Amino acid sequence: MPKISIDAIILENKPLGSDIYQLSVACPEIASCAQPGMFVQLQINREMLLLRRPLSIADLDAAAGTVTFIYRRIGKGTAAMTSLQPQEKINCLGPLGHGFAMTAKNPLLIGGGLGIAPLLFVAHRLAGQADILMGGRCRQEMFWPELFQPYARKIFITTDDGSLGTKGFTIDLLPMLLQQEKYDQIIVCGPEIMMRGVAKIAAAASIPCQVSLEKRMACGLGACLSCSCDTNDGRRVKVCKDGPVFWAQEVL
Amino acid sequence: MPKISIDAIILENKPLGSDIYQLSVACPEIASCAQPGMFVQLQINREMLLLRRPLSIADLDAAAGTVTFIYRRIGKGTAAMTSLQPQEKINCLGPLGHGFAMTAKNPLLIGGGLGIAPLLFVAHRLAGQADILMGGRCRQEMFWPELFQPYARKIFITTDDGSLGTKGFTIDLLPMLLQQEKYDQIIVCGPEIMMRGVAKIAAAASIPCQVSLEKRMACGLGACLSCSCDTNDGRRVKVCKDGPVFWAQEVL
Amino acid sequence: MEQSALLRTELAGIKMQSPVWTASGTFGFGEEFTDFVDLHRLGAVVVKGTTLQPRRGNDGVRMTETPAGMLNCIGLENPGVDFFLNDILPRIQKYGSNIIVNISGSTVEEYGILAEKLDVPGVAGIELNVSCPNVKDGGIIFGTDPKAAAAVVTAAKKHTSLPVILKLSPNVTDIALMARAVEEAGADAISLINTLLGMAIDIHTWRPVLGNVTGGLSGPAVKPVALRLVWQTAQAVHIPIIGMGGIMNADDAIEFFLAGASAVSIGTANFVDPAITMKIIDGIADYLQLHHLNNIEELIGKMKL
Amino acid sequence: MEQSALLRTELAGIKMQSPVWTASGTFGFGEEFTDFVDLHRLGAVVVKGTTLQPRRGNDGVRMTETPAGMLNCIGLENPGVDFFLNDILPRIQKYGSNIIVNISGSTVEEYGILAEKLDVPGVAGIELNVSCPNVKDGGIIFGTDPKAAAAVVTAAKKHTSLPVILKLSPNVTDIALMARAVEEAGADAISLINTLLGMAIDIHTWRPVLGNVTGGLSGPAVKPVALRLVWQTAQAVHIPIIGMGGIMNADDAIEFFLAGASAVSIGTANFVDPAITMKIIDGIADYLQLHHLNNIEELIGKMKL
Ligand SMILES: Cc1cc2nc3c(=O)[nH]c(=O)nc-3n(C[C@H](O)[C@H](O)[C@H](O)COP(=O)(O)OP(=O)(O)OC[C@H]3O[C@@H](n4cnc5c(N)ncnc54)[C@H](O)[C@@H]3O)c2cc1C
Ligand SMILES: Cc1cc2nc3c(=O)[nH]c(=O)nc-3n(C[C@H](O)[C@H](O)[C@H](O)COP(=O)(O)OP(=O)(O)OC[C@H]3O[C@@H](n4cnc5c(N)ncnc54)[C@H](O)[C@@H]3O)c2cc1C
Ligand SMILES: Cc1cc2nc3c(=O)[nH]c(=O)nc-3n(C[C@H](O)[C@H](O)[C@H](O)COP(=O)(O)O)c2cc1C
Ligand SMILES: Cc1cc2nc3c(=O)[nH]c(=O)nc-3n(C[C@H](O)[C@H](O)[C@H](O)COP(=O)(O)O)c2cc1C
Ligand code: FES
Ligand code: FES
Repeated sequence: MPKISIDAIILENKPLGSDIYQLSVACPEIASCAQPGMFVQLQINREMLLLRRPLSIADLDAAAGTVTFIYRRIGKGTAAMTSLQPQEKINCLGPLGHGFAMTAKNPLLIGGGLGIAPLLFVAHRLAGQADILMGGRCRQEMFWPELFQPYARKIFITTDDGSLGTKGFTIDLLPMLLQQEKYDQIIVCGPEIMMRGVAKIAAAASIPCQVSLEKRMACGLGACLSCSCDTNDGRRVKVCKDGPVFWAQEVL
Repeated sequence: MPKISIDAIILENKPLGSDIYQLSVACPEIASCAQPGMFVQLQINREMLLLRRPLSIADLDAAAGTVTFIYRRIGKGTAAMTSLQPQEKINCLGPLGHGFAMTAKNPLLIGGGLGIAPLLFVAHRLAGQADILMGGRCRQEMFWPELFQPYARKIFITTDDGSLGTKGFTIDLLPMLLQQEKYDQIIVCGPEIMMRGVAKIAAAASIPCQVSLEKRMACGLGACLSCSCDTNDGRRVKVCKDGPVFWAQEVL
Repeated sequence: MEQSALLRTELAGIKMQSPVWTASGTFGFGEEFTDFVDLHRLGAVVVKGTTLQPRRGNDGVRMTETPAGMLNCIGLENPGVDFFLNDILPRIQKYGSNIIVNISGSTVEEYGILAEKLDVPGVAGIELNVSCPNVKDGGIIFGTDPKAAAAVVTAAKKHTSLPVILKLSPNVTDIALMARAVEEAGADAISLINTLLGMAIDIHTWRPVLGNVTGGLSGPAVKPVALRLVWQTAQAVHIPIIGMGGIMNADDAIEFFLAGASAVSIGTANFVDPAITMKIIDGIADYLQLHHLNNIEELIGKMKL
Repeated sequence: MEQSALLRTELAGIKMQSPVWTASGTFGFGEEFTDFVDLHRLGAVVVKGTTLQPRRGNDGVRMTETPAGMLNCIGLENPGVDFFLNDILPRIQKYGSNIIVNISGSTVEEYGILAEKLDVPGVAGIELNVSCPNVKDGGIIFGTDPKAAAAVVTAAKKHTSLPVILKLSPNVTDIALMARAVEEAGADAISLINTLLGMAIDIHTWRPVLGNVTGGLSGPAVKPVALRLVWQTAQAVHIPIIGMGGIMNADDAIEFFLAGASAVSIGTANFVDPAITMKIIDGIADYLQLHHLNNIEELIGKMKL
């Protein structure tokens, strides 16, 4: 799939929750070919920011030629992003990386924090075929179910404080879900500790599991080696190029 | 006069001619006390620009609390300025420097290029009491007469190509003007070569002459010595603090 | 805890309201900033580089902006030490902040003479500039040769009872070597970094932008280099360090404390925001409070490896 | 004149389509950029630092942004010279650009062995990295000691018929000394600058941001320093110079040519815009045409003092 670097027009940049924003851009070139799990390197022309910032594609509309990102304001770059206005241009480099293998018939998606974002695109593609288990700190952070409503089959929710769904972590609820339903695959994205936990449970239950890794990135093209990581069979891979999606047993 | 550094709201930022823009900001603190000839250091929060950019006050409305600048897009900073939008904030540090001594009864203002900008404020204060002689390259660059109309007594124009007013330079026309009218002072701002020419003619005619110098500036407060210059009596002065206005015989 | 108690500290015997100084050449004599800064809250004001004779500095363009930085080649313009002592010092003393005089000599002896002349009430300390990149005789040799730097310290110490701070140049292969040499020679503190030597060329005229061809790079661009040098120096010596180079906010300052600086100095940032030192002081106090620290000392050199 | 004729040039016997190279470690093996770059138009692709044995590089965070720059501590991760020769070189040769291999050794002998192994068709030259700040044995001593740097050049020259380029570290007091030493030892060209040694601290965890504590600073922040070093080097030696450090556009490149570089190398800018080298090449051609110059040679070292 050819990568491009192109000025996209911003269509919308609105808050979804506290410190979480949704950015939509008109970018037919990327919308026409990107796959779930891929990401884009966005250039933010503000202040003294030099490098691009990687964001997963949270959704896209190939027909309309639009791409959507969901991001958390965490540091200088994402803070500057919140001030972007509709009609402004933002340079997009993508689509980058390898997406999820979309081979499952009956998968369970598991997301934590902003790791839920790329799963939205997965659910969209699987069009009602996938269940999603999502975890967050509290009810206020859980604007996600509404976004998944049109795409997901069943939605399971855990919150740390029990203010929405089941109290606890996603991995607390997972064993029960695996008993209820014969999932043929797990696709997980979120904090590394959560992905490790899920991968362990999946391995025990002999369910194939895909994970999406996150590393600091400069080029996003496999050239700078900022994002190298070890595989379990002793190879060195680049998260930006060989990932960000891997089979759990490859890298965890 | 106390200096302040304050976020002003941009009211307007519109092109006046090719590569020349007019920027107006709401800044009552500076509008209430600035004098003609003073300048402001503007902070442009774009790209990797670090330092402020000095611009003369081209006009102000103390009652409305607004300050106007006229600037030429010449390099990175002024190019970035052209993208500023109304409602955006821009930090203004000012009013800086010493303005023109406003003691003349019947002065002739002489301006070349963007040096005409601060003279607009002078003409405004002198309310119909001053004539202005202005020089430019061609008719298209001469949007100035319209701006001076409400303020100036007589307006004399020279253009290099004769497409408006008299063909030639301001200093070509100056001797004739000095014969026609007994000016008690000349106030000149423009390229150094022009100011030198004017100062020489003024000295020959024994007419006191004020000039406004331009030097690259970092602090604008007299602290960094980027803008030092020699006086004819062997002193070192700072253009930002001891100027930008000087008597011609002091510095030329 | 009250802000002032959190921030009060001492360095080389100099009692300070806060560990935030202003860097020589970027803050004039302090009086230029009184509309924006309560000078009394600063740890010290380090005044413009002073020489025995008045100097007019370099001709031509003296300053140009670079990405996240600036180059300057002011060239030590100053009215000379006698004018400073007679005309300026009496005027600026009233602001009640510690005044440190940054001095440059063409010879080792000149540093001694300057140190002696400045040993007067109202001067809190002397900073030896052995690293001005912008004048031929401005000490650049003293700044890159450990023996020469040590000789300058010895000369200054012999002629003054004031604390003597040696300001190191970043343009060296081995900062630890330099730092140890000046510590052994008896310096009371080390400040760093002075500017990195840089240059810019005008592609329209094919001439150097700066009147002096090369100039000193300062501002946020140099911060990573400055922080590394402060950390390396802190590993090498026991005397206190005044860290500087590209500090733009309290977070930057905290990094320098963690790397081992006992005070920080603010330079180029003063041009961007003349009130920046006050904001940095407030920000440091907030940080200390947030982390339940009682004093800046609890941060100094505390980076964990 | 046609663009290609304007830009075609030669350096140390290497015939090039343009004087624009890509800097080691920032352009992979070239193949990562084929969606954006016509590799054939580049003067040369300098591939990632290669060592005798495969290396996995440093652990922990390897990259962090700084004002107008970035710090990296990749630590020479690479698959080793044999893998390069057997698996990578055959694959990338087809793009038809000059391939220069950047090599690092732990000993002088290793540089000789690497040079010998790489003396194969398809490799256009060898760049000796004696200045990687990110590995303990990565040559940093060779990069700061003129004798050691000269020894490395001698060893490489003895074992290869290919042009040998020595890449200088900016972290030295006297670049001219280093440059003259490697010229005397027979280097065919000099490239500079490698990264400036820098550092960043996480003020929340009190730990260094980078896994290797310090890292190499690159990007526009360092440009003024790089340009000064290239100019100083051009004054000191007669062999050609490949200039780099923070070049982001054609204007920046022109400055390096005027300062005395015969070619420029583009590093960090590739991360910002993967097509940047093509834009720089076009921009240089436009500049030459605008100034009625027939070849890049008419710019090299033409800064007027
Ligand atoms: C493939 C990939 C996909 C991603 N998708 C999303 C997404 O859909 N939504 C979202 O909100 N975030 C996503 N991230 C993380 C996002 O890139 C970072 O939060 C962002 O780059 C931080 O930029 P900043 O300037 O705000 O933070 P900075 O000021 O640069 O740093 C703040 C903190 O963020 C972390 N950080 C900085 N850069 C990165 C980086 N490149 N990758 C990871 N962490 C970093 C560091 O811990 C740092 O301390 C993704 C990251 C990757 C690698
Ligand atoms: C007191 C004062 C009042 C001024 N008033 C006006 C005004 O009313 N309208 C107006 O258009 N311009 C005015 N200028 C000039 C204006 O400040 C510069 O044109 C502007 O700073 C250039 O910024 P830049 O980033 O676009 O150019 P840069 O990219 O920084 O440089 C482009 C070129 O502009 C020149 N230049 C750069 N900085 C300065 C500087 N600080 N002063 C002078 N020349 C510089 C240099 O020759 C340089 O080659 C004034 C300057 C001073 C000192
Ligand atoms: C315009 C200017 C003038 C300077 N003059 C001096 C000086 O006279 N003596 C000196 O020791 N350092 C001088 N410096 C260096 C600063 O004191 C400081 O070491 C350096 O700028 C790094 O800090 P910064 O990045 O915060 O500016 C000067 C710096 C600038 C920008
Ligand atoms: C991520 C990264 C990796 C690098 N790896 C190498 C390397 O392996 N060998 C080398 O000689 N230089 C290496 N460099 C230095 C660059 O080749 C170049 O000298 C430096 O980055 C300055 O140029 P720039 O500012 O244009 O990036 C690396 C630089 C970066 C940013
Ligand atoms: S980000 Fe550059 S190799 Fe992955
Ligand atoms: S601009 Fe700093 S002294 Fe004038």
